[in-house]
Amino acid sequence: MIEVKNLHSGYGRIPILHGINFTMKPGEVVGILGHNGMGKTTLLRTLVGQIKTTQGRIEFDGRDVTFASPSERARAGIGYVPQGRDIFPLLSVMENLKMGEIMRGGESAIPEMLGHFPVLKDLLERPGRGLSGGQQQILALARCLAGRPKLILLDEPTEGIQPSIVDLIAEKLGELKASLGLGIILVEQDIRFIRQLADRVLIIQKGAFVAEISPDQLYDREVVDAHLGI
Amino acid sequence: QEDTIKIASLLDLSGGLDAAGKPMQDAITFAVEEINQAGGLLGKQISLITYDTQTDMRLYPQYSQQAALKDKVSAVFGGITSASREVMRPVLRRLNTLYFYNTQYEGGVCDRNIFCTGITPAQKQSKHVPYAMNKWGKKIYTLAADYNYGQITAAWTRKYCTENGGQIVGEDFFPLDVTNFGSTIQKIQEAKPDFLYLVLVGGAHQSFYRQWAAAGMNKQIPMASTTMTIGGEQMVLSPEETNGILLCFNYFEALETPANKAFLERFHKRFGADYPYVTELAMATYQSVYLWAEGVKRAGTAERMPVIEALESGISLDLPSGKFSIDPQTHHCVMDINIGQIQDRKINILESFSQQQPLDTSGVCDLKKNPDDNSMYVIKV
Amino acid sequence: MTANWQGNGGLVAATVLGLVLLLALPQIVDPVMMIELTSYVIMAILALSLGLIWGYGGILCFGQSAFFGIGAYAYAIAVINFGDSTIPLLLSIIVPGLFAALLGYFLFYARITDVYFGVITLTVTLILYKVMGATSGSQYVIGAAPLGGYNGIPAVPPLNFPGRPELALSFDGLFYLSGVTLLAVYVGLRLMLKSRFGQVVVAIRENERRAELLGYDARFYKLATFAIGGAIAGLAGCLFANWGMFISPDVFGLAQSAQVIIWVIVGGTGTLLGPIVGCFAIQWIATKLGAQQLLNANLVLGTILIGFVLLVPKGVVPTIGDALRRLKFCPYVAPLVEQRRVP
Amino acid sequence: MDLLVVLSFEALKAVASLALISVGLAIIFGMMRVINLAHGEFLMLGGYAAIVATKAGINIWIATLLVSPLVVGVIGVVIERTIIRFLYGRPRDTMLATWGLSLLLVGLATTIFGNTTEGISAPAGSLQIGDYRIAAYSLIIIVIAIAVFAAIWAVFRFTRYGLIARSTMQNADMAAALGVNPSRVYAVTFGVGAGLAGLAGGVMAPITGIVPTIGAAYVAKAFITVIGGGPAILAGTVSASVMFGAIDQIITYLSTPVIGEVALLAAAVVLLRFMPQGITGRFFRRAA
Amino acid sequence: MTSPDCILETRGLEKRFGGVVAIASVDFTLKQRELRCLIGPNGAGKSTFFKMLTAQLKPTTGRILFDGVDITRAQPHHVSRLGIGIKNQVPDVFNNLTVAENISVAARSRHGKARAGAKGKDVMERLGLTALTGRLVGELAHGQRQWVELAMVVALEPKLILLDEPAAGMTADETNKTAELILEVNKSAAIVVVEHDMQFIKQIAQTVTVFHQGRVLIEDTMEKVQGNELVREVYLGKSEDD
Ligand SMILES: Nc1ncnc2c1ncn2[C@@H]1O[C@H](COP(=O)(O)OP(=O)(O)OP(=O)(O)O)[C@@H](O)[C@H]1O
Ligand SMILES: Nc1ncnc2c1ncn2[C@@H]1O[C@H](COP(=O)(O)OP(=O)(O)OP(=O)(O)O)[C@@H](O)[C@H]1O
Ligand SMILES: [Mg+2]
Ligand SMILES: [Mg+2]
Repeated sequence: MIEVKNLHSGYGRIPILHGINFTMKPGEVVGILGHNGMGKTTLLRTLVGQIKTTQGRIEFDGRDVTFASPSERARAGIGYVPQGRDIFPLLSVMENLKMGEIMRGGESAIPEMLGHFPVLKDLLERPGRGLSGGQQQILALARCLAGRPKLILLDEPTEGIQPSIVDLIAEKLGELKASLGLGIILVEQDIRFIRQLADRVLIIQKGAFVAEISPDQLYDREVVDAHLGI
Repeated sequence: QEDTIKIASLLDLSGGLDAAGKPMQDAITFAVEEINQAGGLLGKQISLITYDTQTDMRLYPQYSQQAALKDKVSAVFGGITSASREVMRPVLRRLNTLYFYNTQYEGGVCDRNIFCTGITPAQKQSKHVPYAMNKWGKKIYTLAADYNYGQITAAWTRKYCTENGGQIVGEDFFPLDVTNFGSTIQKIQEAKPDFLYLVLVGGAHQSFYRQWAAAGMNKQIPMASTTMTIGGEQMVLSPEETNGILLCFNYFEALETPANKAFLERFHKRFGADYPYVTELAMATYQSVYLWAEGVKRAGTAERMPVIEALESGISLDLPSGKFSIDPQTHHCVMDINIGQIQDRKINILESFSQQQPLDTSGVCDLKKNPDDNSMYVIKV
Repeated sequence: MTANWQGNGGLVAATVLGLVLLLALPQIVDPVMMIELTSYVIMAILALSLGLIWGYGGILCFGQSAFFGIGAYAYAIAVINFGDSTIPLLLSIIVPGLFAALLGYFLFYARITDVYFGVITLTVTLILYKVMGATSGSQYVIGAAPLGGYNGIPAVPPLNFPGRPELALSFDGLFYLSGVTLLAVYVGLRLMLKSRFGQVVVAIRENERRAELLGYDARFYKLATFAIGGAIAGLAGCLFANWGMFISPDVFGLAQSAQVIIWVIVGGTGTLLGPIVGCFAIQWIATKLGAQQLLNANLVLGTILIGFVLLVPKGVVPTIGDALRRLKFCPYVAPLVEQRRVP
Repeated sequence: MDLLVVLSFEALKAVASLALISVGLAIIFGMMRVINLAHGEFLMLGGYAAIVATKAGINIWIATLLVSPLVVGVIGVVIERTIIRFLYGRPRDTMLATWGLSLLLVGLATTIFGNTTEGISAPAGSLQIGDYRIAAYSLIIIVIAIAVFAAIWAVFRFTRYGLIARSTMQNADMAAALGVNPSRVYAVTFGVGAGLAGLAGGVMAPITGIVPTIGAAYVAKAFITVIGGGPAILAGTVSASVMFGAIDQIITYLSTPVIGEVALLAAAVVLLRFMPQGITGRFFRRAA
Repeated sequence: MTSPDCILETRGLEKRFGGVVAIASVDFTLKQRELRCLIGPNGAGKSTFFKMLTAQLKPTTGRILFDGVDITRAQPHHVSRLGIGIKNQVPDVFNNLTVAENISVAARSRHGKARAGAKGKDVMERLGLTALTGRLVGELAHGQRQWVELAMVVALEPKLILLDEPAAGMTADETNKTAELILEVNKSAAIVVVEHDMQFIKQIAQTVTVFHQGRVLIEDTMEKVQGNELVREVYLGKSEDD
């Protein structure tokens, strides 16, 4: 579904990613683990096109999207839940959700989303900025899913979310993956969450993948220390 | 040693005042060309150095200094508003450069280094106001621009109005950028004057005439104006908006003198038959160049003091606007005054008064007695 | 590292360079150009004042010319009344400084920020413009000085040696005085910005709430910066009244306010050299354009400004600074050009 | 009594004019956060478009209501594509660029049209109310202002374009990540703002006359109105116009236009001092 | 009424945003040098509570006493000078200043030039920021910015530190490091920590307060809280059992 070859990118003249390579099948969930500042967010932003690729190639659904604009990629089916959520602060929750599916024809997915995340039901008329941190996080996820993407990129989706809802999100994402073949690239620090969802885990260090491990190895102190400890 | 005599013009060719400035620039260009074609002055050609002061206060002193110090001109012509004149005047006086100011203004400048060729209130309103009162009635509503010229002109209007047994039923002052006259028009209707006396200045104030007509008032209350046509406004506004306005100037294109007819013929040959209108200010500028040239001829030099003395010796020329002479006591001019009325963008002359003295200024200023005077008198009306 | 190259070496070098220019220019430049230069120098002081409060303080002031104008009027009115110029000179600093402090108190303590602050300062300036413009009637007189409305106050007496009104400042004298003032203001501000006060001011610009949570009263720091900026602008106004020998409400106009902002942006916000450079450059171009008849001056100046934003987005000084630093070819020149403190 | 009617009518007209000259800026600055110092020049261009079209024999209503907004809207899109689009998120640079643009447009207009005041006479004659006469055109201005605001409100509130535009202005990157093409949204919205400014310029032309420099008279007032209105831009612009326009007219009637204008400005200062986020800012709470 | 070993006390604290009641009457007391964990569902009012304590928001009703001083209507800088430091939920730093400058501004609020310099160095070393000193904070990754903010708060040496989700976005061992840091700083200051990471809470918890719908639901030891049915239902969820 997505194939990334020798990807380089960075901010201005500062290079951050140095040759990222990976491929993903539909319905696969890939976890990405790494220390602060190792380039996880940068990788996701490069994949959605917010940061320009300086070298390498990104193929999505058999199509070269290396130089496609963010909106083209979104319409091709890449969804993104950024770190920091990026809720539209002055739009109501309802309007935020509508924005999620604005570029997609067909039937609205909002009722379904409200079914998945009932907390949002009471907040529909509230402006985005009147939500608490965790509420915003849920909204960001629901908004992304409303667009029915084929692949979603999640940047620390559980940050600031209460434990019971973390479980809920894991459960919902698991269902969607199974039923729709949704692909997920999951940047996450919560190891339990990754383990619940990911099929495999890539470790990133200084802008490149250094290892691939299976989710079960995550509780193996030795493996984790070998790749993540400093 | 120089082979030309230099003069400078400092006029607003851009910015808010350029409607007034551009015709003046054409006039000075034309005057210089004419003199040069006729063989120049003292055997030399005149070269005209033009500065566009851009309606920017800061540029007047700067360009004055430049003209005096760098170009070393023998005379500077220009300045449109009183404000700009008062900025240029001390600079040019200090730098010993002769200055001609060619705009109608409120009177009172008293300085041997400057000659004012514009018409002043005592020359103009003393005739204009009573004429209008005779024609229309005794109740006047004055609308004036809110600066020295407007304020003082309004004061003179008040004087001549009361002297002739009239009554000022309203008086409003407008900054030069006011364009909305809605409330004022209601106020005027409430005051029910016999006519309006307008001292409105600049492009923004033109909208008064439009709004006045749009409210249908142009058919109800007549108007007299001291400033209309100064920037060729009658060519821009529609005839319905300007018909019937009563004017009073030294110069109108309609003057029947031979000198004027010949002038207009030459002028239109140079600037095209469709040149909109030779304005009062343009004519004053044109004539001031001839006065200066006459001074230079008589002095036999273009140096400042000899030229001033020559001009003070009582120069009088027959120019397009009629006989035009310098009053040595005030450095202002004695000239004919004409009353005119706009009809379909043309101005018909209704009455003429010959050789009016600048009585306002001569009441406060005597440069013969006090040659070192250097003041701008605010004349008590 | 930022702290280092703002070090004293650069400052001393800049001072020396400034003094050399000040002494050398009158020798090589013709008198008309000197007069023009003097006006640039005076306006540069005004530009510096906005460079401080906007570039460093982050206070969006659309009405810097208000303080400039108040300074000029204060001087003109006082000197016409007093004859001797010493007290008027002081008044031209104190009155606008106080006015800025009052306005600042009125606004900062109500936590007005951003465009709201900008538009209020602009409005206050326009009020001054309207009010001063409406004083042409003969009843508007302060002591011996008529306010003159739209025409303003002509024939403003020049500065004189304290206590000796007959020893008036010449054109050359005004150039030296303005030059020294500019240099002193520049050096003074650089020193101030290096101090704790300066650091806090910049920190508040970056994140006011965080600065407050660290224990700094942002309102006070902004007020102080604003008042200092106002006083400096007032001083420039006094010099300007001396230069043109007149003062009119135009100093409060929209065009004047906008110009100051343009100078600062062109030179580079977040530097002190920038406003000076921007002011000189734009004024020089405007004067040159006014002296030619070929093309409309506005048209050309507008095109230049637009081209400039698109090509030199950081402003002149930071761009040159970056280039020098990148080339690394003259380590002694680079520190002269301040680094911009805003990305 | 008649006088009162006539005066309230004048006040309404003042409110409507203020709202009209501000509405384009409400979109370009209020929504897009582009500090457009050339707003006044957009109005000026609208005025010239109407005048040129009328003088070319086009019906005056078509000229002011159709030609002006279209011409200026297209110019707006061109300007956005060539200049403004490089400057989003850089308010200082936008200020510089639009100031340059303002000078450029003034220069251009001066070169083309000269500096004399041009005008067209107000259509629609006059109305008699008791002893007083007023221009019927005033009534038309009021109607146009109401129609314009209602239309804009409906578009931004209820249409798909409205939602997309609002979200893009708040966070363009995120909107792009949801599939919106921000650069097209920006261009269209800027064009709409410019077009509305053009419309206002066209509608005001018969009243004020047009000179290349007329923009300066508008721009400060428009900014004061839009900012005084606060974050809910349409409601804000309307309420600020009502407040400022009414104060200006009433005080002008009681004293002079200068004092009226000073009262308007003073009201703006006082308003912003006590409602630091503008009139509608009261109803929004700062973000958590 | 306030006992001398009580550093913070709120009485009947309430905050409404228009119709939304974010905090509905909270009575909260904290002892000198206590370490308190504050948990609760999303939207329970934790951040709002912190913001009122630091004067970023004005309470609708109620009172806040800090160290015996009523700070209900105080200004933020005043509260800070009295000795409360906060790390907000969203990184709240000086983006266009370098890391060193950020910390220096914090340190100099309390100390003279020399001491502030030393203190700043010390804090940066302790928090492992030395490698980043010259970088602009705006260009750092999310987690790095969290550390900078933490460093600023520590450099301020407050008597009470409020940490709103300090471990958000940090890796497991960085979370450990944060926990250690908290325990160390706790030797000289009282601390309130808001977190959703139960692993982390367990590591440091002494007393835990649970907020729910703007009220204190329960205040007890970690075990008791975890065992509480209501807490499990509204907050922890079923799977919280490892
Ligand atoms: N705007 C920027 N300009 C320059 N450098 C940046 C910018 N944003 C991030 N960086 C740098 O890029 C590197 C990678 O950052 P990134 O945000 O991708 O890290 P991350 O792995 O997502 O970290 P975290 O877990 O903290 O979110 C960091 O060293 C950071 O300092
Ligand atoms: N500015 C605001 N306007 C309106 N409602 C607000 C505002 N800020 C917060 N709220 C509401 O107040 C409640 C408490 O919010 P708060 O941010 O304090 O929650 P929290 O406990 O910190 O949640 P989280 O764990 O998700 O960060 C929420 O329901 C939120 O929607
Ligand atoms: Mg990240
Ligand atoms: Mg929170």
